[in-house]
Order: sequence, then C-alpha cells, then structure tokens
Amino acid sequence: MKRNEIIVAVIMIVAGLIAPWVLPSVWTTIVSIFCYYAILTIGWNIIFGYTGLFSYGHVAFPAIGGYTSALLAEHIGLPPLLGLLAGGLAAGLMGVLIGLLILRVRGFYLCLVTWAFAEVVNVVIKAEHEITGGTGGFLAPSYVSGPNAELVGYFIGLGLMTLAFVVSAILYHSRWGLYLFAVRDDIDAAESMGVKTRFWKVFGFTAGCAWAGVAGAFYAHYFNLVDPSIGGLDEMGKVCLIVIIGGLGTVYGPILGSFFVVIVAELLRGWMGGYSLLIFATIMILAVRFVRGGFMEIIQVVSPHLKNKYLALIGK
Amino acid sequence: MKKSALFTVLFFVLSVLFLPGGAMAADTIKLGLVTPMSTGDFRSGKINVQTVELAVEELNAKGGILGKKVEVVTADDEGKPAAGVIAIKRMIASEKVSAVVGLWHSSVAVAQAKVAIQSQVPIMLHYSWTDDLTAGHSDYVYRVGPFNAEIAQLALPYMKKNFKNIAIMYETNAFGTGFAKYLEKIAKAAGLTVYSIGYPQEATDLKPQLLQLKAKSPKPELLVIAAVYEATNLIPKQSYEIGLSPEMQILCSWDWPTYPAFQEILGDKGVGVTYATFESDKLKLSPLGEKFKKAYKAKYKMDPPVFALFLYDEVMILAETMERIKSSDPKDVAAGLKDTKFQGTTGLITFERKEEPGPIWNQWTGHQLFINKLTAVEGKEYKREEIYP
Amino acid sequence: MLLELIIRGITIGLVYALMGVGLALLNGVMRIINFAHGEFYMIGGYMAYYSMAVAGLPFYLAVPSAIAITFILGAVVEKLLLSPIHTQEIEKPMDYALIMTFALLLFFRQLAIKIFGPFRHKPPDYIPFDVHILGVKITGNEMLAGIVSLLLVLGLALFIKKSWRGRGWRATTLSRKGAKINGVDIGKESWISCGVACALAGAAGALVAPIFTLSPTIGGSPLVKSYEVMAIGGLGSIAGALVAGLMLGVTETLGAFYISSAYKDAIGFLMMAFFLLFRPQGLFGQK
Amino acid sequence: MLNIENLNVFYDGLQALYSLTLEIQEEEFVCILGPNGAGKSTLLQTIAGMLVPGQGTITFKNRPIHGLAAHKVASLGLALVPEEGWLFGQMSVQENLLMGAYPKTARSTIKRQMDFVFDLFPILEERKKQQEETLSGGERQMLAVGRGLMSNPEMLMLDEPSLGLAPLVVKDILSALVRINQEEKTTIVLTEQNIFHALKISQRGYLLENGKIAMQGDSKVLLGNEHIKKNYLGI
Repeated sequence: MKRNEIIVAVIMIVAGLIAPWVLPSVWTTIVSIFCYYAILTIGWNIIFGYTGLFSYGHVAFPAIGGYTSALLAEHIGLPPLLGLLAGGLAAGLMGVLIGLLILRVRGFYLCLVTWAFAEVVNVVIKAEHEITGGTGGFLAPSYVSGPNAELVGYFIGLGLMTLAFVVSAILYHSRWGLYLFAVRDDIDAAESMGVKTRFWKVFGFTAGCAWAGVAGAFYAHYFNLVDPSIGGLDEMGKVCLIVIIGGLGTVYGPILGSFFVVIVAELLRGWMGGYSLLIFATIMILAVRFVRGGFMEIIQVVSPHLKNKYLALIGK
Repeated sequence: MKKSALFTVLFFVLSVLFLPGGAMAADTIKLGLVTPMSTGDFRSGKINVQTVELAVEELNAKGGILGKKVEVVTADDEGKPAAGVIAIKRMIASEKVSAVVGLWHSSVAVAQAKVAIQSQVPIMLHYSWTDDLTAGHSDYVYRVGPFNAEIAQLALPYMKKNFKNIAIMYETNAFGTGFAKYLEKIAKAAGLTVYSIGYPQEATDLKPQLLQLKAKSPKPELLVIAAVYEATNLIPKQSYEIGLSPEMQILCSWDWPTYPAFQEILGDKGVGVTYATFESDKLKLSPLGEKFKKAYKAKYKMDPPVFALFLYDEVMILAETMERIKSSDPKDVAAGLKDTKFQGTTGLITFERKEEPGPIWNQWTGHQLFINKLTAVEGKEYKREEIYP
Repeated sequence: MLLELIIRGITIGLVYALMGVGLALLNGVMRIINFAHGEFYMIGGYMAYYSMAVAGLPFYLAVPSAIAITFILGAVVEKLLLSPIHTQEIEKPMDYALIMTFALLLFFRQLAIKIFGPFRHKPPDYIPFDVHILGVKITGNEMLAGIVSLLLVLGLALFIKKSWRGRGWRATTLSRKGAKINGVDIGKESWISCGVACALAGAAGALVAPIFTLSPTIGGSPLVKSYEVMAIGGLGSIAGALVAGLMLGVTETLGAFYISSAYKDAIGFLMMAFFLLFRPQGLFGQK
Repeated sequence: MLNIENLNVFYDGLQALYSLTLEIQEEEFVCILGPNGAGKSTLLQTIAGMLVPGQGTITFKNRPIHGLAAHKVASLGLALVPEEGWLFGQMSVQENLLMGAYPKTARSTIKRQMDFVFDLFPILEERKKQQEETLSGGERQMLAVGRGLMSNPEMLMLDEPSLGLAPLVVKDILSALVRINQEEKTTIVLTEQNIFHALKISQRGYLLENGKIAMQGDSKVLLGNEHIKKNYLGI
C-alpha cells in the first residue's frame, strides 16, 4: 500500500467520523449509500478491473449476502454484525462455485453466463416469496435498536468501506495483484510463465463476490430491508457506471465513481431533478467513447497543469 | 498522479464537510408527506399531495396549529421499498417532521414503518392495505384506511352469494400475498373452492398462470386480482385472449378499472369486469366530508377519490391532536393519537385496539365496501353499475 | 391443453426467434454483443403506437414505419458510437462494446421514461378478431405477430444465403480478413447490418405491442430472450436462432404450465447457461 | 504495372520493411524470395491494403494505392491469395469462389472465371457443394487460388501457396500458376520459401532479407547465383 493511499484511507475515516456532527443528519444516510456502492464496486473492480473477468452478474451477490444475513437473523437470531460475515461468506462460496464454472468460458460467453446466474437468483428470490417476501422484500433488524441505530449503521458502513478500500489497495500493489493483472492482460503469456491462471481467476472472482456479499448484508441491516431490486439490471448498470466513470482497474476508481454517482448526484439533486440517471448514462457513453480511462484519466491529464499552477501560486 | 488523486479525494471530502447545514428549527410545524411521485402509482400520489396541500391551506387559514404555521414537506418514494426508506429517513432525520402521512404501496410502507418506529415518529396510513402494518402493534403506526383482512371480510358475502369456485391471482409482495392468504383462508372456511397463484409484480406475460387456471376442474367462476402494478390491466386482457373470460368473471380488488389506461388497453373487452371500491354515491359523507368534497372540486376540478377523504381526515386528526396535547413533538403526538375521537368525513373516527395478535391496533374499522361492474363503453369511459351491496 | 400450449409456445417462439436473429446477425458481422437490443424493441413498439394513435396510420403502414425508424436509429448508433471498434485500434473491442451498449440501454430507457411517460400504452388491435387454429383460439394480433416474424426470419435467412450483401456478411462473420481482401467494406456493412438488426428488434416490438402493451421498461425481457435464443442456437447462426426461438417458446410455455409458472423465466436462463458452458457452439454452430 | 518506391512498413511497432523499391511489369511472373520473417507477407499485405505503410508510395496502373482500404484495392483488379487462406469455413466451395467475385466490377465475368477455375482444379468442381472446412489442405490452397482468380484480376499475388503441402500438390498448384500467367495474361507475384521451384517457373525474382531487397534479377541468373545457391538451395 502506497503512502498516498494510507493518507486517503485516514482522511476518509477522519472525515467520516466528523461528518455526523457537522452535516445535516440526512447525510449519514447518503454517505451510507455511498459506502454500499463503494464496497460493491470495489468488488467488481477486483473482478473486472484487476482480473479482467466481465461479470455481468455481480449484483446477484449483494442479494445473496443480504438475504443470507436477513434470513439468518430472522430464523436463528444471528446478530447483524456476524451477519455481515455470513453474508460475505455465502456470497464468497457462491463465487467459488460460479468462478469454477466460468473457467470454461471466455469473453462474452462469460458475460452471458454470469448474467444468467444473476437472473436465476432473481427469479428464485421472487418465486420463493414465502421465504423471501417476494418483490416486497424481506425485513432485517438494525445493528442495534433504539434511536442510535442510524449512527451505528453509518459507522459500520464507513468502517467496511475503508477496509474494502485498504484491502483492494494492498491487493493492487501485492504479488497477488500482479498475478491477477497477468491473467487480465495476457492469459496465455501468464500461463506460459507458470502463473496458475485458473486459480487466480477463481481467486479474483471470489474476492470480488465476497465483498459484494458484505455490501449486501450491510445494506440489508442498514435499511432494514433487502428486496430483489438490489439484484436488478439497473443496479448492474450503476455498478458499471461507477467503475467506468471512476476509472476501471484503478485503486481509487470505485471510490471516485461512487462519490460521483451518489454524493455529487445528491448535491445536484435539485438541479438534475429526475434526470440524474439519464445524465449519468450520457456521461458513461461519452466516457466510454472518448476517455476510456474514466475519471482517473482526466485527473491524470489535468493534474500536471493544476500542480504547475499550484506551484506557481506558492512561488516555487 | 497518485498525489493528484489524493488532492481530488481531499477536495471532495472537504466540499462535503463544508456544505451548508440544514435549516435550523423554525417556528413552523412540519408535516411529512412521503408518497410515490415519479414511478409506481404516482397518479394516486399526486392526489395525495393535492389533498394534503388543501388540508394544510385550510389549517393555515384558521391560524395554523398551536399558533404556528403548518408546512408540508414532500418526498418521492418512487413506489420502491429502497427509495421509500431513504425518503422517509431524509424526512425524519433532516426535516424533523412531527408526523408522516401519505405512505402508499404496502410493501414500501412496511419498510418505511420500520424506520418510523425506530425513529419514534408517528405515521398514519390512509390506503396501504397490508395487515402487517398494524399487526405489529406499534404505538407509532395509525391507520384510518381499510386493511386486507377487513376488505376480504367485506367482500366474502358477495363471493359466497354468487360463486362456488374462485381463483386469486396476487402479486408476491406484502399487499398481494397478505390479501390472498387471508381471503383464501376465510373463503375456504366458508365452503368455497379456492385456487391461488402468485406472480412477481413486474410480470407482463401472465398467460402461463392463466392457462393453469384454465386447466383447473371445477373451472373457477371468479378471478380475484390482488395487484397494484402493470398486471392489473394485463390479467383481464390476457384472460380474454386465451378464452378464459368472459365465462370466468373478473373481480379487481380495488378500483383501477376506473383509470384511463384500463380503457386504452382493454377497450370493449373491459365490459363485464367487476371491481371492489370504497367509492359510491351511497357512501354517506358527514358535513365535514361534504365541505372537503366541495373545496377539492373547486380547487382541482374533480371529485376527490375516497382515499383522499381518509388522508384529509388524518391531517385534521393530527392537527386536532396537537392542539389537544399542546405539543408537536413526534413522541407526544404518537401518544396523543390514541385518544382520538374525531368526527371525520365519513364517520366518527376512533382507533381500536384488540389485544390478541391481529391487524386491529390503532385502526379505524368503520369502512363500507361496494362492488361495481362495468356495463358498457361510452366514448372514452365505461358505464358502471353498483351490484353489491 | 397440450396442443394449446404448443401452439402458444410456437407463436411466442417465433417472436423470440425474430429478436434472436437480429442479435445473431450483429454478433456475426460486428463481433459484438448489443445490450441495447431490447431498447430497439421498445422503441419499435412506441413508434408503431404513435404512428397509429397520433399520426393515424393503419397498422400495415405503422409497423413498417417503426421498422424504418429503428433501422435509422441503429445505423446512427453504429456510426457514432460503435464504429471505433473497426475503425480504430481499441484494446478490448468486446469490453468496449459491452459497456457502450449497456450505457445505451440505460440511456434509451431513461429517455423513454422522460419522453413516453410511465403510463402503459397499447396501439389499437392490428387484427381485431380471433382465429382458431386446430381448435385453439388465438387473437388475430398473435397470429399476425407469429406469421410476420416467421416471414422476416425466413426473409433474412434467404437474404443472407442468396444475396451478394448477405454473402458478404456471412463471409465477414467467418473471416474478417478474408472478407476485406475480397472487397467487403466492413465499415459500411457494419452500419447497414446494425441497422437491420435493430430494425428486426423494432419489428418484433411493433408486432407484439398490442399483445403485451407498452411501457418504457419493456425492453428487458426481450433482451434476455434474444440472448437465450442466440446462445442456444449458436452465435451468428440464423437457422439456429429460428429453431432455438421455437424451442425456447415451447419449452417455456410447457415448463411454466407443468412445472412452475414462477420459474418460467429461469428455464431459458438455465438452457442458456447449459449451452454456453457445455456446448458453446450452440445447436447448429460448428466449433 | 506496380511500382513501389521507398516503402517502410511497421508491424507491431517493429520495422518490417526498409526503403523497399520494386517494379513489376504487366504480364510478368515475378517471385519474391526470402527466408521466414524476411517481410514477404508484410509486403503483399501492404500492397493489398491490409497494412498501412509508414512511408513510401505504391502505385498500381499509375494510381497511388498506399493507404487505400483493402476492399477498395480489391476492386482495382489486384487479388491476394493470403498465406493462411482466410477462407470462409462454413461456406461451400462454390460460395467461397463467389466471394472472390464480390467487387461489383467482377460480377459480370463470374461464369467464365468459375469455368476457368474448375478447369484448372477439377477437384473443386467435384466438391462444389461441400463446406470449405471439409477440404484437405491441398484442396484448400486450390480454393484460395481459385477465389483469387474469381475477380478476374490483372495481378494475382500469392503468399507461399505451397507451404505445408505434399510435393505432388505443390506441382499442381505451381503449374496452374504458369497456366494462369500464360493463358490469362495475368501478372503474378509469388512469394516462396521453396526457392528452387519458384525460380524455375518465374521470369524475374527479388530476394528479401531482413526487410530489405538483397538481390534482384532474372530468375535464371538468380538460380545460378552463388549466394542463393549456398544459402537457400543448399548446393
């Protein structure tokens, strides 16, 4: 992990700790949504950005994690904090299964298989409405009861998001990360150099899915609700959007993208009205067409100029 | 490059931190209105907004509540549970409202109620039918409107009189499932044959389910549809297309056949469809009800639907309660609502509580149900006839 | 009942096939998958609706005009947004196309919500009487949709098989370089074939508009079905798409009736996943 | 007929051809020789428009064609028979041949060209309805040559047509090339590793080494050249 990333993580924690006392309390909700998307997309970034597997079924895993945790809480009274772990585990296990299955396929076959999986999960959730509550969703308990539930949930989200960020940053700079990149960039070359590509594919996929499961469980207990819409096509669109405009395969991408799609969208709520998704879809089209590196690339292009200006300003 | 990214993140974090804080407590009483406004059943949502605005105008004309001006804060729940939860959280946490009204779709309301209970802010439900809402016996949930078990009870005599075999198709959410389960139970107890089939609310091809009904023996004579979303119009249409109707009569569990989309989609095949409603010329309005109806018609150029009456009652009950207990604190209001005795638009409203587990808890139960039939097409509208009671 | 189910399965299967061939064509010529395919179905439906309800055209003009509009739209989308795939050197053209067409899906859907409104609409019935086939009653709309879908699929198959342009498309599918040195202008054929593929989706949407009615989000289900059809039939195979469409339609209808209507949509996905994993060349494709 | 001047071509970031200049006259049979990786395929593909030259000019019948897209080059009467064939696997032999006549300018002479191809390679007529995938290696190469002929080209470029084929089949194909050159008056450019055969049947030859022309001249002269004898013919 690089020094800058440590600083960013520290800033996120500090800012997050201060925020509830200086911001209107509605912001805890919004930042919690931000945390959910950040964790979820950090997962997808590991799968697609690091490992190069275009999983189109990523949103099935928060659904798996969320329902697992909510159902366990309901039936065996599992505390939500352990539910986070259970959700991550359940999604991770499913990730291993699907990861092994998709070793057989490449390119957009992989995309279609994962998509099929997500839709089947969705169909099962809706069909087994006696267990899952159908389209209306399933209620999940808060982390703690009482008026502080909101704040506790917020801090848990903040902690998980920072943890996910730190883990993904460590992975990025580690030897394991190199193996993942090798699988992504040239799988045949990686194979010939002795990288166990099959293992690393499943590893990357599983790691991403487990984080998605944690995100789902966090969501369920924070909003006290998990419903099939978190596994829908629109959500997958949001995941793509966040990572693409943030910067695919970069450490900061998911955080920047989530910031953009959740927080900036909230700030511009009055201005954008009901058009925010339309505007974001347009941005995504333009980003894919013209700046394929996303927001991170823009920063890279613009920042030397800014830096020079800044240096000139302070007289250096 | 790393450094620049760092700066950017820092910039964003700081920009959030220095956002202007929310408006500090003012000398107004805030009333929250959370209802579908963009998607879901937003047409009803619009009526909800109009009704509350009208009621609050009236209150302010009379000098407000406790001498303070009343302010309505509205939020869109998009007819979706997740968005609904966020909307009500926003309402309670940042707007500090005294109470929330206008909740609409049952499955959304169930999730929203949880938030309200946790935050100890009272909510009042005027047309969310699921039993679960009041079955939790919370001190913060009040309902003036009807509920599934009550509606099933009220409709059962009609079914028993005319049919032997009935089928129920329901959305697999809190509203549909709750209604179907209860109706199935009491209809079976009353000696009817019941087939029930659930389907996800966004389904548009319901022929497989209808074909299953077609193959049943004895054939269902009546199909009860418990749905809110698209399928409300699609089931009757597809039932005709596969030749199941008109032999099998259709009873919609609420009055969506009066909506324009129903006519556009069914055309003259809609003739013969029946629906349950709380709307009727026979419905007796109190003087307050007549007054509201006149004011609504004058302002919005249409008759208020029946749920607008309930919602209007709720706003007035809240005002009356706050005046009575001399407080607008959500906790006090919730406690004060218990003792409501309010001469509402359709009758005297009191909140009943029945100790054994069940939906009657802070619940008004004085509703009347009517069943109408579409008898002919007249231009862009159907002619309707009341067939029950 | 079995007969009724099979006839209904075939009717819907033909529409699935029509959706699937468009995708198969696009995949063949341009080597991309188009996630916005269902949105052209939605747009086609609305265009037919507005042609009839607003412009007052009869259905036999409304459906072709929907087809024409979706053709133009598809061609423009290819020219503006997808052409970098074959004009520029893009590192991962498949990923580019996946993300781009997915962004288009979101874009068209959101735009449709804003333009067409969230109300359900239905154009007037194309054929306002019922027909009986082997004693099974189906609506005139369903019959029309089935027959026209079949004709369009067969027409496309014939075009691909016999015409110069069609042969060029097929050649492009089999060997891009071979097609180039034999004089196929891939840039031009890409926008034409993209237009045709989108027009086929538009045709499907226009044909079933009076059956399933219209809303801005109806594109999802046909998108899913067209992928199932394409994966089962074999990528780029027109004949495969036709057979797979029929197979999917009939299996789904039977499965929904005899197994579980709640799991109807899972049937196609499981079939798709099975084929992708264990027989990726599909029913007819060769390795 | 074909003039190449000062041609530099880069492939995958590496320079493959260095300031290459050559000229081919009408009705000539020219072979371009050289070891593997000398740049023979690159040269032919650049002429055919599949690769864009970094510098230099290519003129065909006094018309500059460098940088012209492949499909446009194809309609000028310049056909390439590529090394890997680039045939259409799931099309029949007949359809593969028809694709050879895809440019609009070539469609009027289909019948004649098809007869000529079947006359050259009778086996293709027998397999007319078979899919390309089912053919043997030799038949495939014949089909590739046949497809190149279908557009009735003025110049036919062949990239190592004998590669990996049995000696008897090689003989058939090379003698077909001679027939094409003599009967149809088609200019032929042939690249070969099999230098002996190539020099035997061609009129003129170029020797490419490391992307540069190392030697050029009359085929008979080249056949007697010491450098060629020593390095390529193993004598």
